[in-house]
Amino acid sequence: MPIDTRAPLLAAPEHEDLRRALRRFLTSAASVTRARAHAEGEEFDRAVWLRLADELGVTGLGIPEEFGGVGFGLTEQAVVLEELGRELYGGPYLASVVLGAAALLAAGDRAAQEKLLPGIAAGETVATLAAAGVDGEWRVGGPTGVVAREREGGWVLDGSCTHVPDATVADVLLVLADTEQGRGLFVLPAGSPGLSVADLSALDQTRRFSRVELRGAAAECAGTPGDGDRVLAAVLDRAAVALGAEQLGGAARCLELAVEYAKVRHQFGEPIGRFQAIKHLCADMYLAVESSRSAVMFASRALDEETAEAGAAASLTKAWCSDAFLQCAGDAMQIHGGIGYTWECDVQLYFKRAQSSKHLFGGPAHHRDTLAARLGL
Amino acid sequence: MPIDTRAPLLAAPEHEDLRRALRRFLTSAASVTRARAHAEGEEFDRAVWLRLADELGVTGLGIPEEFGGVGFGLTEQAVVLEELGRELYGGPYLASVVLGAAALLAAGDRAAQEKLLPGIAAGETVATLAAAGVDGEWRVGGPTGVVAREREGGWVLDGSCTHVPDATVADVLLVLADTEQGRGLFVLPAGSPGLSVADLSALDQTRRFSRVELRGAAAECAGTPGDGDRVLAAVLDRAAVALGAEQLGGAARCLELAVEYAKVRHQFGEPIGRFQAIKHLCADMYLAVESSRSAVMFASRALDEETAEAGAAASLTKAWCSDAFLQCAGDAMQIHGGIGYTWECDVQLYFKRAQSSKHLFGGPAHHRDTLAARLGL
Amino acid sequence: MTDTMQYGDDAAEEFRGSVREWITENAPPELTGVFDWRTREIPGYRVEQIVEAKRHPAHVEWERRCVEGGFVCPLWPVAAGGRGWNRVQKAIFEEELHAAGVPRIDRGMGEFLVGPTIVARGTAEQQARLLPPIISGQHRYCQGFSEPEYGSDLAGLQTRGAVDGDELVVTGQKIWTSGAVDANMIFLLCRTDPAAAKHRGLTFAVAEFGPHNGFDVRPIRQMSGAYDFAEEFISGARTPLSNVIGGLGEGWSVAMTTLGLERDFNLPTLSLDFLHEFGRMADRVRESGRNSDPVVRQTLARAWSHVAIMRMFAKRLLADEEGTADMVSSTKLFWSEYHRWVSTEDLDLDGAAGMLRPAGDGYPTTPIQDSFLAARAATIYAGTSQIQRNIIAERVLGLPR
Amino acid sequence: MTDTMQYGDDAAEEFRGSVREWITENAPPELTGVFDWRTREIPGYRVEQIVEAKRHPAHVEWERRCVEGGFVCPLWPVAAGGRGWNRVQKAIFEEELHAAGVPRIDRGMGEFLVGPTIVARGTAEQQARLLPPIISGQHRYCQGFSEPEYGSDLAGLQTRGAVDGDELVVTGQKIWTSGAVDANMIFLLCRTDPAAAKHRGLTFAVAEFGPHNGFDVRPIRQMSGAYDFAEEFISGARTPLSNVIGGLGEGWSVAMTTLGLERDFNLPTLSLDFLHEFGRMADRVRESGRNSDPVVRQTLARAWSHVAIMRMFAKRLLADEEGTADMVSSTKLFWSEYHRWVSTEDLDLDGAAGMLRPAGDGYPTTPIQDSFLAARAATIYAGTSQIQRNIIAERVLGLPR
Repeated sequence: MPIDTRAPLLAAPEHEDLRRALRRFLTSAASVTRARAHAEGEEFDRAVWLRLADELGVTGLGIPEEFGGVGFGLTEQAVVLEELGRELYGGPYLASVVLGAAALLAAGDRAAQEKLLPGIAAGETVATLAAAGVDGEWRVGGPTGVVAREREGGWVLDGSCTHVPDATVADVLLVLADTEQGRGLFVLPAGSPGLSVADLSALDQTRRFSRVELRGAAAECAGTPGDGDRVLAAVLDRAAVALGAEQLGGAARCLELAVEYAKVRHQFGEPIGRFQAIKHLCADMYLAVESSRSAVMFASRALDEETAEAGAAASLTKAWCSDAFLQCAGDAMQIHGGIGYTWECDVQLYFKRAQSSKHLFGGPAHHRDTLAARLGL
Repeated sequence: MPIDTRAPLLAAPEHEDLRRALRRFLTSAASVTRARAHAEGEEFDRAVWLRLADELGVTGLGIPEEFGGVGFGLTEQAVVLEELGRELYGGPYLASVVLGAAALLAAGDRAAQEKLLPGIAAGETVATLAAAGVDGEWRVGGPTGVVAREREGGWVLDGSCTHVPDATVADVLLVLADTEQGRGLFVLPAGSPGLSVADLSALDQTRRFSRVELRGAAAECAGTPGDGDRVLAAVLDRAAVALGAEQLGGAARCLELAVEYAKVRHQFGEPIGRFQAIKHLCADMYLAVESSRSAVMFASRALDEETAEAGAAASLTKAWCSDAFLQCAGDAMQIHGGIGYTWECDVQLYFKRAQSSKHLFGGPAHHRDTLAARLGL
Repeated sequence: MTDTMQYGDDAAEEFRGSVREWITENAPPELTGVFDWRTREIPGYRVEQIVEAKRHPAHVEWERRCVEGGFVCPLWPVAAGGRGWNRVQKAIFEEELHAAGVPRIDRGMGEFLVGPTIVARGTAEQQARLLPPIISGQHRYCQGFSEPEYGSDLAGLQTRGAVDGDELVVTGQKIWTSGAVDANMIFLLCRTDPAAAKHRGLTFAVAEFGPHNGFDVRPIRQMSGAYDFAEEFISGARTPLSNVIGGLGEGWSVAMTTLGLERDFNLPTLSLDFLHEFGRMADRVRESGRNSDPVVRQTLARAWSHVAIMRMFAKRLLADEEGTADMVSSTKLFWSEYHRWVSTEDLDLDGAAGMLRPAGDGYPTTPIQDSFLAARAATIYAGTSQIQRNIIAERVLGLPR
Repeated sequence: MTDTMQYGDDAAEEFRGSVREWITENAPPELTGVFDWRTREIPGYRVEQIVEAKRHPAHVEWERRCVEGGFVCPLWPVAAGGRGWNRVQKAIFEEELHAAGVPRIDRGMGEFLVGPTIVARGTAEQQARLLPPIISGQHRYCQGFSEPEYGSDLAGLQTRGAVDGDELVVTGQKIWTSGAVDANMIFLLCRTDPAAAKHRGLTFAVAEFGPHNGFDVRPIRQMSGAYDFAEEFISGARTPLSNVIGGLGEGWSVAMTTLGLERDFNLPTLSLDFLHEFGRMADRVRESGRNSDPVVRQTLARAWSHVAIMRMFAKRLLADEEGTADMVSSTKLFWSEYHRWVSTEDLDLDGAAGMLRPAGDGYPTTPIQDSFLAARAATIYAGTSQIQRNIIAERVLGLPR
């Protein structure tokens, strides 16, 4: 497959303005210290979320203007996700703005879009998507644990779904469910009768996952029953790149933490950053970060422009950034020595996030195999 | 599969005596300098070969006493192969003493054994085995390019076989050929009518391979037609470990060359061996060498004692030592810098031997898959 | 006889038979069900889990029988209350215990570090007074060497020791104290002569450990949620001068004796534990049908290869007591890097399911997650992988410092 | 306009259209069949193969048209005979040539190193006299910097330059001279003031190259069998003082100018060549049916990922001329380590068949074997991977020296 040589590439100056503003905000209002508090049980801070939406405008970035958004694409959202990833931000950006909005846009149900997207764009509605299979894997055509039946002109859902991100704070749930015509996308508000949501204990405590139980819960169908796998496929490519951008941010922050520590920590009378072994670990981390950045730039642009290699680029990005983030988090830990694997050290939070994100939306080996298929192999 | 915990392990003092004597001999009479001359066209030095047989007694080491050998096993031969591998010795030890003798012993044809093994043990008869498939892969059940037909109480061979080691210097050829009863092992002397042997151009010039053509060449069947795959399987396990031992020797020598060079080569006013990057490359090479040594000790003993894990140990050893040798040769080259990839530098000879040996008798991925099967996976 | 015993020879096999018989006769049958003792040497178990398992009546009974039978601290000289075994005997004993699925009763740092140091450097009085309570389990030691700014670099440590009458009074701070949770004794290094050069003026002493003696112990929580290490703020901890080993100001030399003993590695047992762990991974792969995936097969083949080689390293170490110093860094590097790799692969096999932990307070994890997290510590403690590579390059290969 | 052109913007695409049109009209159709020009930037081709391909009449004709059309040394200023293109234009031109399967007519070190050095540091007279013969192809340069004991460490070089009347007389030894096979000119550094401090007293000069001028050229055979480099013993080579660039004793500073130009990297083209190479590997895998082997699929996915990322690195470099110095070490490290890995995987796909070479004298090899062997040089030349990592750590990340 040719790799497109045409697309302009440089992050626009506006991206850098957004990045700076966001970094300033996160450092003061939603740094990794807050992520740690959130991990240890602090509730979701809706005020910060609304400031992200209002002051920074990041929730509407990828939503078309006709639905109250700014009408940009993944290229711009990638900047946001990278910054959120740097601080392990625990809010529902991935759940609501990436998964939720992408699913609604892909499903193409105008009424549902008009009803929900403006709220998502404004940050007032938090959405999430329940689409993992019973084993927690998000895969097109995989087994689903929810069944939708038509009843009295509407639909009723039964079953359960695991690995639903941020479901406890969501105002609206999108659920992929089996119908007689194939899988379809369904919408129901939080608090619906028959719907229950329970947080799961996660390796990575900075991102919350839930189990959603449905017992005769009424829902509306968004789009066409039977079209769910197509919707999920479109969502998953975007989710892969979005998560890749978030992983890039985490990897970059791990490199910074490692370099900062290597400059100040002395052993044998020298800063450990003077030892070539530490230098070379850091240099390889830098390469992992910058190659991940290249992958994210490539894939987000390719998806926005719907080029022929968009799918391959998405698979590449999820596989590559997953490996890069774990490498950087692990090496940052190694460079920190004993301190690195203590509960108090932030590096361990990144390390757990890295291993966990690696398996969200499909692991690296899965994505490489998909990439091979997309290359015609 | 349990790993046997019982077998005694230490190399006996006699092994070390043999190693020292052999190293002394090779350093003076058959060092890598001779291997280079051999690579550039010098003929096989039969005088050196006979001294190896007479003075060092290495050719008869693994052959039972009743056939004129010493009656030791692979454990002792591994010492010899390691030393030969250190100097990239170009003579037919692997061909004659490992492949040839092992094939005759496995085939169990008493008459053939009595006729040929004493000569092989004494070094007076050089044997080799033609058993690669048409693609050069030595695999049980793989396609063979030779057909054997019964005629007038004997057998006649037609076809060709590639990747035959040292066939141009062999006095007798053992050939695996298809019969109506399945594959069988056949014996014919060099110079037989209808037999022609042509050297192949090899990536590794220090080991000679030939293509053997057979046009109605008369041969005797050793053992039972149809038993050839069993014979080949037995030979290949021994060959895998023997080659592993040779690779271990090459890897160990590459480490020595790298360390010696790192001590004397100065850049920026220091010996490069003082740089941590060079130190760590060397430390990892040391681990590759010593882990290979462990593998060879494990597998040679397991085959000699026919323990349950013998097959797994053989596969492990070929895969492991292949990777280790290429790592050590490649890193030795990197440490040598520009000099390392010149024709004049011995390191390149080891590098080519490493890549080539990696694919002789099956590559690492093949052996790992076989290992998995042998572990019941 | 035992001094010349070779691993695997007739004398060794006879020994194996005798200890196996004793184990069969004495191990309480229900002990195997209390805990998976076959993997306890692998990083990943929490001290508190093991402490709890040791409270089980079957373990208490087993411990009693081992003490009575003289199977505790068996490497110690007979005069010190041990059996005077060599390493081969200890390895064979542990192999048989592993086969039986029951633990060796060990005394941790008391057995491996403090006891042998006292045997080597202590007076007869100290030996008579301090060794028996280690064997009986009455004294449980932790190690007080590392300080916050001096991890790998001991010679600079700052904790002070002042002589006050016939007592030593210790003030300062220690960190990375493993076993502190369960310890009631500590062996430590302190600086008794601040005027002396860096590695002089240090003193090695044992002391009662706990808040009653000025040790403010603050457990350090690891990322696994476990508290396997602690930090101590030491304010005026007292110990009689008779608890100084090797004499005042001789601490550096005594500590070097102790650190040399860290080479009394447990690779024979560890490699069996890794083999057991591999078996569990292979079983999971077979059960899930993933053994037909060629990528997974490659991974499992690599894993078994490492374990088999590790097992062989152990045998080489046992067979060649003299040359072992050269290989200790190599084997530590080999197993810790292997475990970092394999524990990640193992958790990866769980895919998205591995993202979730068991429910419960206090960050409980699955054994596979525990292993994954703890493996990251093993490439750091007892000398990082970087330091092991330095040692190999300089001490074994002779590259210039 | 071209100064503000962004890769991919309208101006760039208009430019692309115009060069494409010119190429279509001027490239001799049979030229594509002469050589696989699409992979010529990848380490692995032998200088002699390329030299031979350049003798083909179609190439001679193409070269003539490119010279006449002003498409040679296009990055040079117009006053120097170039086109004054920026890097984006050069990259687009090369992409279009790559798409058409024809080579850019380059002048090697004359174009990339000597010419720009003379433009920056030479006099008007030197520019007028020395630049045109580079464009015409009359002067073919090689580089005389490295010496046997001073590879990465230039400041210590020993080759002497003595002023004799209006000439400089050079005596000494140089090594790793690439392009020496085909060169008739050399640019070199020599020590004209042995009394001065290490990096002072050096002089940069150009000279006629060959035995007629005291250069005893001894080609160095590489392990691939090719002779891409040479060593020279220099005895009394003469060059007029008017060939000294930047003045006597200013060589260090001029050489730094030249070495800075080595950063005029070719990643845009190189990444296309790697993509082409990947395509050939993928085709072989498909033809052999091995594309259904999951292990092979993982390998190919990794390979394409590297190439796609390399392509993106190239675009980032083109888009951001200021920040490029930070990334040059990274991209060199990335592609050379990638190629070392992928060329081994590529040869491994041939299995036992890859053990054999084509028949013939002088160690002929297959393109895959060539790549495998040459890839080992690329992690060494122009700064080893170790040196690139040092540079990244110190200059980009700011770790202490």
